[in-house]
Amino acid sequence: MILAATLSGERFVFRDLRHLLAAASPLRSGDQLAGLAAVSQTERVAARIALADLPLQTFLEHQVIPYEADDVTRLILDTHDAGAFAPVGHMTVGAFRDWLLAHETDGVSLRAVAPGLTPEMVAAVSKIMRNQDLIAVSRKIEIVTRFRNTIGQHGVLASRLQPNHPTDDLKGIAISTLDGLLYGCGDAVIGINPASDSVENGLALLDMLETLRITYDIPTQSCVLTHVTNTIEIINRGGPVDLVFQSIAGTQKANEGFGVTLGILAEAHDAARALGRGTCGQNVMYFETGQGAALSADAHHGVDQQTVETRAYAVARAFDPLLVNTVVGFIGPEYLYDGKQILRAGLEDHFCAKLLGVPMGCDVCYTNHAEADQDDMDALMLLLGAAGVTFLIGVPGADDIMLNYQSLAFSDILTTRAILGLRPAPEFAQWLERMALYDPQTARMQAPALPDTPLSRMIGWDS
Amino acid sequence: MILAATLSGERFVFRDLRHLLAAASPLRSGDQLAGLAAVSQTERVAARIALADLPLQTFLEHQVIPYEADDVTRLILDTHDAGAFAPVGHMTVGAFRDWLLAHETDGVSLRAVAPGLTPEMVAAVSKIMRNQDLIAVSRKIEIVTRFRNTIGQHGVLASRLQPNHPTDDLKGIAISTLDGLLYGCGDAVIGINPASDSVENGLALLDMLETLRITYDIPTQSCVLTHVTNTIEIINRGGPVDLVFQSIAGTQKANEGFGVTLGILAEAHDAARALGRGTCGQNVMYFETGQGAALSADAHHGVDQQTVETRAYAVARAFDPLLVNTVVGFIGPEYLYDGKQILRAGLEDHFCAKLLGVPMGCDVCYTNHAEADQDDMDALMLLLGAAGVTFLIGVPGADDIMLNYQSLAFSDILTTRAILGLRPAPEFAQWLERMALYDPQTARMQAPALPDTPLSRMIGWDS
Amino acid sequence: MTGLPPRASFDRETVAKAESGTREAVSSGPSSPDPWARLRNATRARIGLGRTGDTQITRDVLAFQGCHAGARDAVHAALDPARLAAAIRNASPLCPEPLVVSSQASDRATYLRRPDLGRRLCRSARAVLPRERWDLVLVLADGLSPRAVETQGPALFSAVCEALPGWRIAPPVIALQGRVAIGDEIAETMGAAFVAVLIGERPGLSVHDSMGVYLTYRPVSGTPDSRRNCLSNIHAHGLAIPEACAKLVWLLNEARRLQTTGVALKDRAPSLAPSSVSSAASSFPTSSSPSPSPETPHDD
Amino acid sequence: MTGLPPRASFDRETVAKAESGTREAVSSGPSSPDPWARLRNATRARIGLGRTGDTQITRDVLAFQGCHAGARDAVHAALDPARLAAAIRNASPLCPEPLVVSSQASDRATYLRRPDLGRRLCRSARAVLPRERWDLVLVLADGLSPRAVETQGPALFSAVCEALPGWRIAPPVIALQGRVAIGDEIAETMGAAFVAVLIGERPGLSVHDSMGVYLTYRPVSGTPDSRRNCLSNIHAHGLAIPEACAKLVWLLNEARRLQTTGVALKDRAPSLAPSSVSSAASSFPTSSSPSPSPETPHDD
Ligand code: B12
Ligand code: B12
Repeated sequence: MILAATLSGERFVFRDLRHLLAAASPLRSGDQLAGLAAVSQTERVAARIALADLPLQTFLEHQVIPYEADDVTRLILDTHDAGAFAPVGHMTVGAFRDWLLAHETDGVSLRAVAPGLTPEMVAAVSKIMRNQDLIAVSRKIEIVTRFRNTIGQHGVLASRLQPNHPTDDLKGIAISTLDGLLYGCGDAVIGINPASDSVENGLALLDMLETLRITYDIPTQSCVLTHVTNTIEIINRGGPVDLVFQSIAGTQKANEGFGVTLGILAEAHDAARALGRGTCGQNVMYFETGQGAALSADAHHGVDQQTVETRAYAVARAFDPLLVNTVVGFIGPEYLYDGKQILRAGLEDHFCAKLLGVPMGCDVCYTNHAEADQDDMDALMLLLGAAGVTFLIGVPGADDIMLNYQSLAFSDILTTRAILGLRPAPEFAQWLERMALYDPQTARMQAPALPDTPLSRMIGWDS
Repeated sequence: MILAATLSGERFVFRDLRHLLAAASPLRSGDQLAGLAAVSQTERVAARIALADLPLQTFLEHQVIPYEADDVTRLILDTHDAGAFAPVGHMTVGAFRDWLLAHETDGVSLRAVAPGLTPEMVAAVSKIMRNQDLIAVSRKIEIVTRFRNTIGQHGVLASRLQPNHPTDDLKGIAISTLDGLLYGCGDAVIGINPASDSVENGLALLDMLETLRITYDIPTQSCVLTHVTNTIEIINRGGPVDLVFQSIAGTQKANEGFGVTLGILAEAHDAARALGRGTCGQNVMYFETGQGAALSADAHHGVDQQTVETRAYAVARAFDPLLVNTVVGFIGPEYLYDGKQILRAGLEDHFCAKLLGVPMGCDVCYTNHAEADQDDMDALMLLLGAAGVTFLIGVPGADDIMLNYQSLAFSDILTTRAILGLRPAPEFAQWLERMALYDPQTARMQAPALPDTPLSRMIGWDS
Repeated sequence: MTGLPPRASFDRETVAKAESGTREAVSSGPSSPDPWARLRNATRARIGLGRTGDTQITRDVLAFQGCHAGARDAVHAALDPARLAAAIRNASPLCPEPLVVSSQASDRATYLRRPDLGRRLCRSARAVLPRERWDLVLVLADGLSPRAVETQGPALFSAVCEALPGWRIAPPVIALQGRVAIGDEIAETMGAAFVAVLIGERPGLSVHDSMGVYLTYRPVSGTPDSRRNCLSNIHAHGLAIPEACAKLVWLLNEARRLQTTGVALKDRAPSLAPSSVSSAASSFPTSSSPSPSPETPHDD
Repeated sequence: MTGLPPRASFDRETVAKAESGTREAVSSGPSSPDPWARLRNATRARIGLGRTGDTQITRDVLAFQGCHAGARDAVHAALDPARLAAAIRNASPLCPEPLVVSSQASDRATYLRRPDLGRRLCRSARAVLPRERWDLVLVLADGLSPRAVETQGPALFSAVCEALPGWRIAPPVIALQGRVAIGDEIAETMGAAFVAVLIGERPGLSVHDSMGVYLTYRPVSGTPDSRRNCLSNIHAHGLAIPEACAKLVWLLNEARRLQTTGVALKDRAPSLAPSSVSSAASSFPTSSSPSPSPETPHDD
């Protein structure tokens, strides 16, 4: 296999598939950190030309991480569906891009081919796609999942409501939750990152959300984003677990760094399904990923950060998740330097996941050590909205006071829905209407008239 | 008038209105070049706080460039409509932003208030608005103009077809024009920048476009973007002038640097209207602007580049233009350094123009000395599409072979329309349908089946 | 303009208040008391922002931007090792002179782009570190917020020393431009059984001086994070020093018993100030009888 | 996949062709001749790109990116004044030794961010410039494309000298990191009545070495652009040297007569190779009788 291309009279030869994929990636700080980035834009384009010419089949024959060394590689190959692959099996990466974008290739064909695609194929094609291509293809793909409501349909933009608190104060969290509900957020999940790792604490948080949900009959699901082994313990202790959360990555070693194995995930998946708490469906897993996690754990095996990230989606799809979330700017500038890199990575992650059949949402976010601001987030949230992202994350005023980074505000999700004509999950929209928060006539959330709505009474505005 | 604010325990005092406006602007290289940019992000936010607190009225009482010294200032004040201003006359800049964004403030109220607004008020409020705010307000405003078709309506995205050639070769230009028409571009205008400045040459180009237009009965207008004084001469010589083009800027001195005065523009306006060539309406002017032009001519009077740019829109609106175009990334990185600055400037320019009542389009573009690429353009074109931009510019393959910079490709305009559900100008859409290029059923442009369409025969594909 | 809650439009004083982080009631006049004011005692989250259209009012947008500018400055502040050493000595008069080491990241810009260098000890540092059979070494690292470890570090160090009378605790090590994993190499060099890295967490908009503690048993270079335990959000509005100390001590004792830290060691430390599930939940009336809830006093 | 015109999908050879700028027919096999191929003789514009869905096929997207990388390199290339001087001497053996000056922009990064410095002469430069009553000085500046002035500058210089036998033409001045307006200061210092600045225009994707000429009468620092005339796009596929020379000479003579350059001086120079309106327009059949148009040979 010769991996080479000539550009501007210069011949560029790439050592192996990993180096070719890395060199073809748009510039990002994480690949520079790993010493994998192309040294010039000319080399980068040459890599893309060579990559575009590679048959998709190559990725079934050559692995970026050996089968023997890594259980994620084994998962990818062992579950590969050759029948599904057939319609595109003869294509090069370049022709595959053209096929993805063609009008004739609709959502149905894309869903059908997904089990035949490997993460490396998908990552490869994303590298020769422009931002607009990533959006144009993603928006054709509809991945519908269900627990207590239905999300992922065309025209629906769901949201995770993230009411974190630095001491896990129950009342503080309840108040932030109410704040989010008043903006129509929380249909994807009401999900708390606990500051403390204790199981006791996780139980208390779940109990509180359960009371809230039942009291107001909210058609949504809750989650405490603690370690999967804690969640298993909570299930065993009879806690009201809707969704099992876990951070995952694209290599066995990186997952081990997170303290998880495919076996533990399977165990948790079974345990949560056995609870049978879903009313519309039984998608019970919630995963988070994000470019840089594997490299940061020194577990990337010389694979560029976008490709290794895409491998995490193969882990996710093995467990029929309700939600997968790329926390795109969360880790920091070491991996995604500025607004431009964050924006590109967000669109890549969303596209790659959707193409693999994974219900992808995004935490449109950045840290204070990165070169980014809310203007960059405005761009990404609207572009993801146009791309048909499954859900976005909302935090009171965009400021997570426990994780200490900036995500979207609840109002940002309202704005995204309004500008692009998107709606909350249908069951949740009906609930909002019942709570007099949503006016179906104007298709707008409305400020509750004090003290007339049940929700406003809930936080004692009439007292 | 004390212009000051305290932030993080530090007190920031601003010398005058110009310095306050400059310090409140998002970071851009042109303001750094002019020595006007805030020295820290903290100073910048303090300036915004002080600015938000300023009554709009201030801008009627204090001028950034003296009335006596500048005919643009005189134009602004002499045409100010106090009655239209009344509904917002009591507001601060901060309250004005809140009003602009409120649901109750609809397109009708925004159009009504426009004659009461000055460029400085509009520039000021833009500086305290996030990207999403700029989009959310712009899209409420509908500014409809007409010559041989109707553009600017909600749901319509028009385009200028720009078929330039380095030797003004007529056949070369004709071929590029056909290429654009096959993508459904050209409804805003078919506009050529001539490489040569000669009047003879301008006449030849106009004759060619006129032949094309009449032969195929295309409901659009043509333009040769030569200096206004050349166009006047062409009119006098009986040339088929639809639109008069001119680059304009926000100060008298900068306009003089372009070789124009308000008087010359008025003369040209009258001359073109007298031709009576419009069929749907008589908007006959086409202006171009862009941040940095005044500074580059050393004619900015210490005013930041975004504010002085906005003043150019006051010049434009005095002549009821059909089209105004901000050539946003065109001048180069000295004024807008990278994709982020270009994107922000594009949204600002569009918002400010629309709020002043000007039919704004955008040349989504960059030069090869700037830190930008097509991914940045993808973001800007889609965000402007969401903001309801009047038109975008398309060039064969995004590469202007005469002006030597990159704009959008015709296919980018197709993509923007497809992703956001936008249509060409209605008369033009009907023509496309007649030419069998547009399929109203799928709402898609279709590849002409060779050799069955008149347009494909036109370029000799069946020969 | 729609407003939820209805509020006066932008005025400078309220911005100043919001920006300064006093998230107390900011009401715009007697006619429209802010119904969120009372609730702000329970959380510093940006709840109940003013709404206009689908978005926030100017005041809240600018307050956010002010905080963002401040947080970015906090990242770039420098740790003064002499001042921190003095503060440690002050809090723990009996403690030996703190040792100062640097990572291989030579400056802040390098630190931010090269986490690998922030994890490695600068060559010359090894000489400074005395090797003995320590039970525990505490490392105070600037991390992403020098101010955090300056503010919270000395007090926690002193509390831990007091709470572990029988333990052989090494002199405190101040690590400049350090990441969590720098503790591994420090402890390995010194021969310590446990390392607790007290480190500045990324600064947020509402808190610039939050400290985290990462505990590792038998640390060696290359230890994965799954082999550590973490306490986070130690600051004035987060985990209090006494509670952080109690949790850390509980973890240390439990880790000694189990001979491990990391995912296998679950935090079951009794909470000093357990927040009450029922009190929070009871503040929601049931939807069938949505009656005004009694003014529930905040429980901490 | 829809394709207009129908083409085979991506293959490496066609990318290479497209990238190398040979915009000749790139057909994918005998079954699908590219109907645009013939038309590409008349323009190097990226016409007739392959379509898939609403966008371009991979081949054309990557060809664009390759050109973009090349154009960016061209901006950052450096002008070698010795080589340029030799080339000028070569083209115009009788011409005096070229003089070399620099602007106040010390390097390329500064040049790009500080156009004001690129317009001003570096202090030491004045000493180099001999003051005499010149009629015309020609300045060769790198501008945004050093290669442009290297490729087109010497030939145009020599043509102009030959075409203006009676004129007192100063020694050519090579200006490093120069903008158009640097010519004003140069001419003012030397006492020249006219300055013609031959300068590298911004490089484009399809042409990296396009030169512009800016002519100014009685230049002084601060002259506005409205007082200049411009010829642009002088390169192999643009304005040819003989034509550029003829236009410049026409403008010089006319400017002398009118005692001005700028908007008041309109280019009415007769074209050497007038392109024919009728021939281009006649290649469109009328829509009422859309008959195959005869193969019109391209007219230059
Ligand atoms: C950034 C971050 C991450 C990143 C780390 C990668 C990176 N390169 O930075 C990612 C997204 C991968 C991550 C993952 C997880 N994290 Co985390 N993370 C953080 C965060 C936001 C900032 C940490 C920081 O500023 N460190 C200081 C800098 C200067 O040091 P550093 O050396 O660069 O950072 C290292 C550590 O932060 C470490 N780390 C990160 N998270 C965790 C979690 C645990 C339990 C441990 C031991 C180490 C660890 O990874 C970094 C690289 O080695 C904190 C929240 C906070 N306010 O601090 C949460 C936090 C530390 N993480 C937390 C958790 C629970 C996790 C997960 C276990 C979630 C899960 N269920 O899978 C995973 C697994 C982490 C692991 N490797 O074992 C909790 C810990 C709770 C607790 N008291 O134990 C925190 C406090 C947030 C929370 N409340 O949810 N995390
Ligand atoms: C950038 C540019 C501009 C910018 C200049 C601002 C800036 N800071 O760069 C803006 C957008 C303001 C502009 C405006 C105009 N431009 Co212009 N511009 C260009 C462009 C694309 C690149 C110039 C370049 O690379 N210069 C080289 C660099 C290194 O030098 P510089 O010192 O930085 O640039 C100076 C000159 O370029 C000068 N300049 C720019 N345009 C013009 C036009 C004329 C007639 C003159 C005398 C000078 C001039 O302004 C710059 C700052 O002083 C060229 C196209 C090309 N391929 O070259 C057209 C070009 C030079 N412009 C042209 C025209 C017609 C105009 C306008 C007259 C249009 C109008 N009808 O108003 C105006 C007025 C310009 C004026 N000041 O008199 C024509 C000139 C045709 C001709 N043969 O005379 C060109 C060739 C493009 C075209 N074919 O349409 N332009």
